Parts: sequence; C-alpha cells; structure tokens
Amino acid sequence: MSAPLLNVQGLCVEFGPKAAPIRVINDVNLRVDPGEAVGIVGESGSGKSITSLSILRLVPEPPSRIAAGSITFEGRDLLAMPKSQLRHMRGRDIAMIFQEPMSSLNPVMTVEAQIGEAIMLHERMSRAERRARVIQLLRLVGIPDPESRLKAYPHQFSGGMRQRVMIAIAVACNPKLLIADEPTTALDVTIQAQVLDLMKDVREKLNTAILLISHDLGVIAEVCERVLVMYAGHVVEDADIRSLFENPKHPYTRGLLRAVPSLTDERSRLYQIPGSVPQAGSIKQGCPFYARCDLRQNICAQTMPAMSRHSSSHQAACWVTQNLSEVRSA
Amino acid sequence: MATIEQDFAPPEPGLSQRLRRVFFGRTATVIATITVALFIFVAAFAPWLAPYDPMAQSFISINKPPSWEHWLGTDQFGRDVLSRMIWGSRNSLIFGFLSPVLAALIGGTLGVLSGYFGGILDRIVTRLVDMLLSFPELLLAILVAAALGGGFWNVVAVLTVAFTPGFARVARATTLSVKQEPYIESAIAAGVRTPVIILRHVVPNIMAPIVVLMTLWAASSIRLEATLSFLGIGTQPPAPSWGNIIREGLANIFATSWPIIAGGLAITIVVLAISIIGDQVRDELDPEIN
Amino acid sequence: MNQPIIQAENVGKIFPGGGGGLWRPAPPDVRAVDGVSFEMTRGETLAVVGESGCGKSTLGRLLLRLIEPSSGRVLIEGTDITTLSGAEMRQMRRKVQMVFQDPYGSLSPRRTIAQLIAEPLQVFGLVKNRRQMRERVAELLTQVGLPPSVMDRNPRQFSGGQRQRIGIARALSVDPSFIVADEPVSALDVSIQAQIINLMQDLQQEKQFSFLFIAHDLAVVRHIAHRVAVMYLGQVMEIGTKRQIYEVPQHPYTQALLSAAPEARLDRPYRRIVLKGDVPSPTAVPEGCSFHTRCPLAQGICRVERPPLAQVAPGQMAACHFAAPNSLGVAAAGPSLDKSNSPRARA
Amino acid sequence: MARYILVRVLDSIPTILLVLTLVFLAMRILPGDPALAVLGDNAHPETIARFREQFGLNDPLWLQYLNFLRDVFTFDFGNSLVKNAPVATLIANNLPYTLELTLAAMVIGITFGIPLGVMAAVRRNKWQDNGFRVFSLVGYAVPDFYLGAVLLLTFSLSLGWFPINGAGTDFASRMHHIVLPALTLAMLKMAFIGRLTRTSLLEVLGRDYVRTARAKGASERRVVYRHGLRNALLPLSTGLGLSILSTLSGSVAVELVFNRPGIGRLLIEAITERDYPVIQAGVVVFASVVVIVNLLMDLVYVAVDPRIRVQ
Repeated sequence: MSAPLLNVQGLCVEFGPKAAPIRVINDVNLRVDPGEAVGIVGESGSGKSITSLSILRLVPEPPSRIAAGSITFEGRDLLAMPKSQLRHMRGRDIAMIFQEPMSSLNPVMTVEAQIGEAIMLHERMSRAERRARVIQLLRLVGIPDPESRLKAYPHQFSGGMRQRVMIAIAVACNPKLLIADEPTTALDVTIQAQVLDLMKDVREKLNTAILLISHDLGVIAEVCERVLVMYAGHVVEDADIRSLFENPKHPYTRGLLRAVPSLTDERSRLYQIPGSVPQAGSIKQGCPFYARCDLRQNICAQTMPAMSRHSSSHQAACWVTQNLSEVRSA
Repeated sequence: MATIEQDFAPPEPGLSQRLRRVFFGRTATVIATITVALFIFVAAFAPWLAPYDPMAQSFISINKPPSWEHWLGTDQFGRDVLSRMIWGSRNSLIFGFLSPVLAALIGGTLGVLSGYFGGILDRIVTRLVDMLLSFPELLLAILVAAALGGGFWNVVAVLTVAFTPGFARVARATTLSVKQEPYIESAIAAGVRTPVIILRHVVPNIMAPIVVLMTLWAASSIRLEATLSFLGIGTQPPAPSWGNIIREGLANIFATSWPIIAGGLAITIVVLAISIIGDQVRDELDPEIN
Repeated sequence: MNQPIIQAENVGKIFPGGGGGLWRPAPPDVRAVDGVSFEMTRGETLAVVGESGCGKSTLGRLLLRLIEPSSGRVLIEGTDITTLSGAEMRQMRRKVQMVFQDPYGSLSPRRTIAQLIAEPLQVFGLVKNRRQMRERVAELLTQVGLPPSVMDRNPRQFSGGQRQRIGIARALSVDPSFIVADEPVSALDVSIQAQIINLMQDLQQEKQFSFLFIAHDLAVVRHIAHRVAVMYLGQVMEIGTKRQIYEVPQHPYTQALLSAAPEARLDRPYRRIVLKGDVPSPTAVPEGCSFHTRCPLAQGICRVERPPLAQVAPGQMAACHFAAPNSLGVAAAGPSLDKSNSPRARA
Repeated sequence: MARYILVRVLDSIPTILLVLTLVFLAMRILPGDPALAVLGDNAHPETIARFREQFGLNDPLWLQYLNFLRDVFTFDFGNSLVKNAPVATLIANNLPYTLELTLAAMVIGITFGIPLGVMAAVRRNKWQDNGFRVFSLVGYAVPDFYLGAVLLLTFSLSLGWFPINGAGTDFASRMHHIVLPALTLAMLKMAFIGRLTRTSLLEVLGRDYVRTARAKGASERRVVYRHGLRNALLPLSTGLGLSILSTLSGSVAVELVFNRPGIGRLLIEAITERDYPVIQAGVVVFASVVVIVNLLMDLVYVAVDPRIRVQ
C-alpha cells in the first residue's frame, strides 16, 4: 500500500465553552491516497462539513476547536504546524471549494484578481504570465471566451459559472488534494451534472485527489471510489463504492440506501428510518444510531462500537453486523 | 402507522426568565439597572427629595461652592444646584421615555401598514422616511424647533418627529421580511382575515427590533432633549433641565463650574446606563441587528 | 365521467419588473408562468417538476389564488376562483389548502402547535369550543404521527420533519378537497424525506383529496405521483402518466432531467447526457421553443416557432417539434425497471 | 456608470423640492402666524400689519411658495431683522468656519476611528476590543457640549493652553482655535465610526468569501485588509454620510460652547432672537447640505461597489 496523501486519525472537534463542550466530531479516521477520490456522506449534523473544514483548520475558532487527533498530509502534521506554515499549504497543496458559489467569491474583486491571487500567493510569476495562466484556468473549467471575462465581477456570472470560477481558483496551483464541500447542493440538477463532470475532468487532467462532501449518495457515486458514511459526528462505515452499495454493513447505511427515492424503482412505499436526525453532540453514550436502529441490542446503548473490518476495503462500526460477519466467516 | 420515537427539544425560556437575563445577566447590566431605577426614583419623588425650591433665587448666596447647605453649590441666581438637578431629572426622564414610545406607536403603525400593504401608501411613507432619515436626529430636531419654538409639548413633538422615521423604517423592513415568511402565506392560504393576520402573525414577530430600538433611543432621546435645552430651544428657563443647567453654567463658567460638571455627569450616567441595558436587550431579543 | 376538481385554463403570470423611476428604465418583466392548462380529478396526484425559475411554485400559488393570475382561469369544483370576491375566496379556502417547503418558516413562531393547527378550524367555525378544538387537534396530530401531548409546545422545539407533519395536520384540519404541496421534502434530511413522502401518500389514499406535488427532483415524485408535468421557463414541456414520463419520455428536456439526476446505485438507469449552458433568465425567455438554447436536437424551426403542447400518446402531451419516444436515446434499452442493467461506465 | 450618476443627480431634484416644500410648510403653516411668532403675542396690531406686508404674508399661499422658491434659488432672503446685514452675507461669513470645523473633526474621526474599529474587530473579545467597547459606549453617552465644556474648563481655563473663544484670524491662530472644538466633535466620531467599522468588519469576516481567501492561503493581514476591510467599507460609506451630517449638527452646540462663529450658532441665535429671514435661510442651507452630502455619499458608494457600477 502506498503512503497516504492525507491521514486523519482520531479527530475530535468541540463547540461551546471549554467547561461544558459539545462534541460534534468524535474520533474520525480518514485516509485519502494520492489521486484517489473519497466521499463523505451524511445528513445535517453528521459533522461531515466540520470534518472537511478541520483539515485546513478553517473551523471558526472560537466557538469551536479541534480537541484531539492528528491530521497528516504527506507525513507532515497539519495540526502541529504553526498557522503561518499551514498557510503555505492552503491553496497550494490542499485546495477547497464550498457549497455556496453565490457567497464564496469576493463581490468587489474581479474574477482575474481572485484567481490571480491564488497563484500570486504561492508562485512567483510576472503579471503577463499570471494573466495567461488565469485565462488557461478559465478555459480549463469551461468558461467560454475567457479573455473577455477577466474583468468581470462575480455577480455577472450564473451560479454554475461561479462554481466553475471557484474550481479554477482551487486548482490554480495544481493542488494534490481538492476538498469539495457540497459543491453542487445549491445548483440545479442539469447544472450539477455539468459541475460534477468538470470535477471528474479536472481530476483526470491534473491527477488531483478529491475529498467530496455531500448529503447525496448519488453525487458521491458519480465521482468517488470510496465513501465514508458519517452519522452524528461518527464515521459509521468506510467502504469502496461497490461494496457499500451491494453489501452495506451498517444499519444506518442500509436504511439510507433503501430510503432514497429512485427514478426506477416501482415500490409502492419507500422504506423509512424512524425518528429524527439527532442534533450535533446530543448523544453522549453508546451508538448514536441506537434510538433509530432496527437491529439494536443492549450493548449498543452502552458502548460505541469500534470499526470492524469486513474486507480489505470495507469497515463498519456496528456490534450486530460485526458479530454476524464473524459468525459467517467462522 | 408506525409509532415514532419523539425526541423534542427542551422548552424555551419563558418571559420572566428572559427579563431576568436582560436585567441581571451581567454585572454591568445589574449596575445599569440599579442606576436607572435610582434616577427614576429621584424623578418620581423630586418634591420630597429636593432640599430647596429649584426656582427660588437668593442674592445673598450666589455662585457658592459645595457645602453642607448646598451639596452642589449654587448658581448665579443663588439657586440650589442639587435641587435643580433633582427637578431637572423629571424633564429628562419624561422626554426619554415618552418620545420613543410615541414615536414607536406612530412610526410602528405607519411602517407595518406600508410594509404590509405596499402600494401608494408605501411609496409615500418610504419617500418621506428616507428623506427624514437623511437628516441626523439632532439636526431634524433643531430644524423643527426652529419652526415650532420651545415648550414642553413642542419638545415632545420635536423629539417624536425626530424618532418616528427610524421606527417606521425598521417596522416597515421587518414587516416586509415577516411578510415574506411562509407562515404569513400559510395564514392567507388557511383563509385568515387580513387584520387578524397583521395582529396575530405580523405584530408579535416585529416587536423584538421595535423594543430594542425603543430602549436604545430612550438614551438618545435624553441626550437629544439635553442638547436642545442646552441650545435654548428645549425646556425653557427658569424651569430646570439638565441641558439648560449646563447652558446657564456655561454663561457663568468663570464663577463656578459645578453646575456644568453635575449636569453633564447626570446625563452621561443615565445615557450610559440605558445604553448598556439597551445593548443587553438587543443581545437577548434580536442578535441580528447591530 | 368524473368531474374534475381542478381545471387550469391557460393560466399565466407576469411579474412586472417594477421599480423604475422618473428617469430610470423599468427592469424587464418576469414571465413566471405562461399559458398552463391541465385538469385533475378527485384523488389524483399530479407532480409538477422543474428546475429553479421554471415557475412551478408560482403555478401552485396561482391555483390557490395566493398570487393573482395575469391571464387564464382556475376552476375549483367548477367555480372560477379568479373572479371571486375576497370574502368568497376566503370561503373557498376551506376546500383548498397548502403545505409549504420551509418547515422552519411556515409555522408562526409565537403560537402553540394547537393554535396553529386549529387556526383554519376556527376561521371556518368548525369547532365550537375549546374542548372540541383540542380533541380535533389531538386527532389530527395522531393522524400525522405525533403524540397529542405536544400540542401546547412551540414550533421551535420540533425538528424539520416534525414541523412538516404539523404543517400537514394544519392543511388537513378542514378536510380540503385539494392540497398543493410546494417542495414539501426538499428541505429535509434524506432519512426524514421518506417518512414524509409515505405519510402524504397514506393520507392521500385515505382522504382522496386531489394533490398537486411540486418538486425539483424526478426521483422524489416517482412514488407519490399518478401523473407528472415537467416545466421549463414557465411552460409545461411534457405531461403524462408516471409510466409515460419515466419510461417513454418524449420531450428532450424530460429526458435530460432524467439522465442528469444522480442515482445512489452502481448501474445507471438512463444514459447520461449533460445539457450545455445555463437556464436562461425568466426575464429573457428565448424566442421560439424556450428550450432551444440548450436542446441537443434544436433545428431552425425551434428558434422561430414555439411548439404547442400537443398529444403524443393517449394521455401524454409534449411541447416539442421533434417529440418522439426517447429522442435523445437516454433510455436506449428502456429504463430498466427490473434492475438488470449493465454496470455503468466509470470515470 | 455615467448614466447612473446622471440618474442619481436628477433623482435628487424631487428630493430637494420636497425638502424645500416641507420647510416652507413648516415655517408658514405649522406655528400659526409667523408674524405673531416673531413679534410676540402682545405686539401692536399696526406693527403686525407692517410685518405681514413686508414679508408678503398677505399674498395667497401659492404666491408665497413661488416667492420662497425664488428666494431660495437666487439666495436672496433679504436683511436680518436683528443684525444689520443681508442674510446672504451673514451666511457667507459664517459658513466657512462651520465647514472648517466639520472637516477637521471628520479627518480626525476617520483617521483614528477606522483603525480603532479594525483593531477591535481583529482582537475580538481581547482587551483591545473590550477597551474599545467601553470607549464607544462612553463616547456615545457623553453629550458633545458637555465634553466641550470639560475640555474648555481643563485646557483653556485651568491650563491656558488654548484660547477661550472665537475662531482666530491668521492660519496659525485658526489652527490653534480649532483644536479643542474639533477634538470634541472627533471623539464622538471616533466612537461612532469605530463601532461601525467593528460591526461591519466582524460581519464581513464571517462571510464565505473570507473563508475562500483563507483557503487560498492568504495571510491574516491580507484577509483583513484586502478582503475584509474593502467590503466592510461599503456599508461604512453610508454611515459616513450620516456621520458627516451629525458632525455638522453637533457643531451647532460646539460652536456655542466655544463661542465660535459658524452657521449653527447663527441659526440658534436667530431662533432665540426670532430673526425670521435668518432662520429661513439657515434651515434651507442645512437642508441643502443634507441633500448634497447624501448625493455625494451615494456616488461614493457607486464608485466602490462593482455590483452597482458594472451592470
């Protein structure tokens, strides 16, 4: 196995006062290999966005803070390094795009200035070279007639086009990892398809690893080879896409897959997971899915299960299915 | 139907709890609350608390420094400064509370109606309000006072005119945003009558910013009345008010500075205390506006 | 013959650009809904699907006259509601109710659940006293799967899914014959969506109201709709039975929507085609067929002549000069309804 | 953009007319008979009749209105009733002092207020921020005429560092005279502008595009100044207009405290002396300044916000 590009171990993030913290991320492990595309799927309050922001230490501090864990990128510990040093990795080694293309671009700077800034911060080049590079990037992300759009401001672009500009900013320095936090949630379905295609295209051309965060398993299935399922701040399943769809091991993943409406299934009723999505940090003991789980046992209320391995590329955190597969393999 | 396990959030804090949080949440607010209560007490019981008649002149004791008889000394007419301060607090506080309330009633009603119904009324109100708001309150007050002259009700009118457009704008803006809320459409779709919608669904939901504005402007109003009185177009002498105590003190600045110091400190302390409470009310009720 | 509950006849809405000043040109008008006609019978669910700005929400509001139509007529049980007076329209609202998209905004924040659910009952004098009111509210809460004990709580204490149940109870309280639901599940988490869809489906089957379900997602309405209408820039592009829309879509836009939806599965039901460009602004709807700027099949005629919504099969209509089953070839093998599809190509 | 400016300038014409009409109505109708207001309730009927004749108060209202507009546009308000001079001359003599004071106060207020606000926002909840918040609360609470009086007592009367009254003649003495009044007004401005900067910057620093800038690898300095402050200054330019005008109105009281000549003092004295033509002119001048400043601020806003500038 090659060395991981990104390796997150035991990450914990807390909100609120130090005396009575609310733990919103609990012992998250995450690994992305060079050139790999990994997805994190989860509902609101699952902690998927906080996890992605933690990697570049972009969680607003206060009120939140990274309470424990390590995040290494190419062997270097991002949490231990001073912010000034981390700054040189942001945008150059690890780049990020966000959910709201409307608000993620600076309204008073031209597109050229904003893409150019991403280059200028990390690479020395002349103005003319930089402009040429900006044009090249705009062309890469599929903005028609890029020369004429250099002096345009974000409000002159549509939502889909702004997300393209965001991607241009993100890939300006050929990052090794691109983190995309719900990049298509604010977009219409036909525009979403365009942006997802662009991300796949960029990945192919630049060999960038991708960490895609989404609430939509369908979006992740479009782009990623591997998925982490998060629920209430925990990673509950980590598997390659095929194995996850064909043989989900965590009851939550199973429920989710059956609850998602599909274009083609003829069931008269959808499967429904009972109960509500728990609020961040509201579950302090045991498995967070306990209250809604149809396989629950007494132990689940007491202790959070560790991840157990079902195959070389598939782990899940469930007492029940863990035992079932042990029985089967025995 | 499958039974669903419910996990509901805990109940919200009640009104009394929130009031307690407003007034006793932080040390600074506690002190401010006590201070304001003290001033209200003084104003209410001025006739019993003031040691002298605030208008009584005495030519044998003019420009006296503080002493046991006159704690804050006397002015150029030999009047007791402390007594004038105590009586003056009445004017300041009455204006401080009366004008914002009046302005909130008038401006709030105008704002809600123009925001909810739109149309020609809205165009007129918006145009007028925008124009009036482009004047700072003090300037507007001076200009209106220039036309009306001084006197109690004129000053009330001046201050009310100065504050009404602000309330109208806030009420209109919040009404507009509340009107966009789906629950208003939901009430319309349910067949609820318009007056009921306004009273039941709009007004309760725009009260927070109005109350916040009222507390913050109680402070402005006191300061504004003092300024007008200082300029000689507010409370008319010989009736005392903190503003005209300073005005007369300034004319007599070479003889004694006690009236200036006392008057200014009183204004500063009350305005500061009310602002602190106002900030707390805002944090509690309406974290959105700054 | 079943009398239709709802008839929309050539309904249109133009929002004036407004603003403008003495010396300023007024901004262009927004053509939100343009000549939409359809009928719905008792107990039928029609889903209206389209991307943002297609006018689907405006259409829903026009049917309830929450927005005044600029043209056309809306008939509810044979009565033209566009000509009713304010008081008459209020009486009509007993028959027509709405469920809203935003579960957080659609419940008035300073009222209790009982007050909210009982509000329509009180408006129409359907409950005589407080005890009767609380009994009816308890009954409604039970119907939507909430314990009656919560009726004195404040909406803030409920999660999105629970609030949507309260909104449904409120709409059901007067036993309407027509309900419009505007994207009722799009703000909810995936695991909650299914609960609400199932609930609405059960209630609709039990109470037999006509149900207009507005959504941006074709997959969501797959389970609940009897018929589906696809909208684009204010016009109905295609309308047909569920089977027709999903299996033999005739309008290229319907096909493109089907093919663009990401599916949480390994095999792709529809061959993927990606439309070029952005949805044009409803302030500048293209001449001719409004879809021609993005349509892979567009010809010269599409740029000049707008195709009428015409019957292409019994019960199925499409507005396309080149309407044909599967004209884009997205469902080359026919959408596999029996999960036997080739593994999809991987990027 | 040129088109926008033109439209905006044209748009302010009805506003000016509306303001003038309101001024006219307020002065002619609201207080009842201006003759009585000026001459007092006990004036001799003959005096009143002469006064009414002199100021055209017997004319029909529409004619009075037209005459008023003519007076405004020719800036001819006749002679002062108290001071023996044409009103236009009085205004022309006093206006420069007020403008000078307002300008000085604004310059000091902006140069210190904005950096203070930035510091408070960047060091949020640290001692710098808390200190600034106390300063702005107190600055808001102290009436400017009181602050002026205290400065006068301390630095002029007790220490004798600055002159007690007047505005000076030559440049050096004018600068000497302006220090205390300008500081008085500037204190409030610092509190106000600083507070505005702080809130606005804090809000902007929480925006998504600031996170984008951080994700690009921009330094904190660059984030605050290049991305934060530039956007924070947009709402500030509106506040700045109001701030200029409130400085102007504050100068009225300060001119009185320091016994400085100025348009504000002229107006206040006219009000107390019931000098009708001067009141009318003063009100018109103040009102026009308000309209002009608002117009200028709008244009500044347009110049800095590309969302309006570039269509």
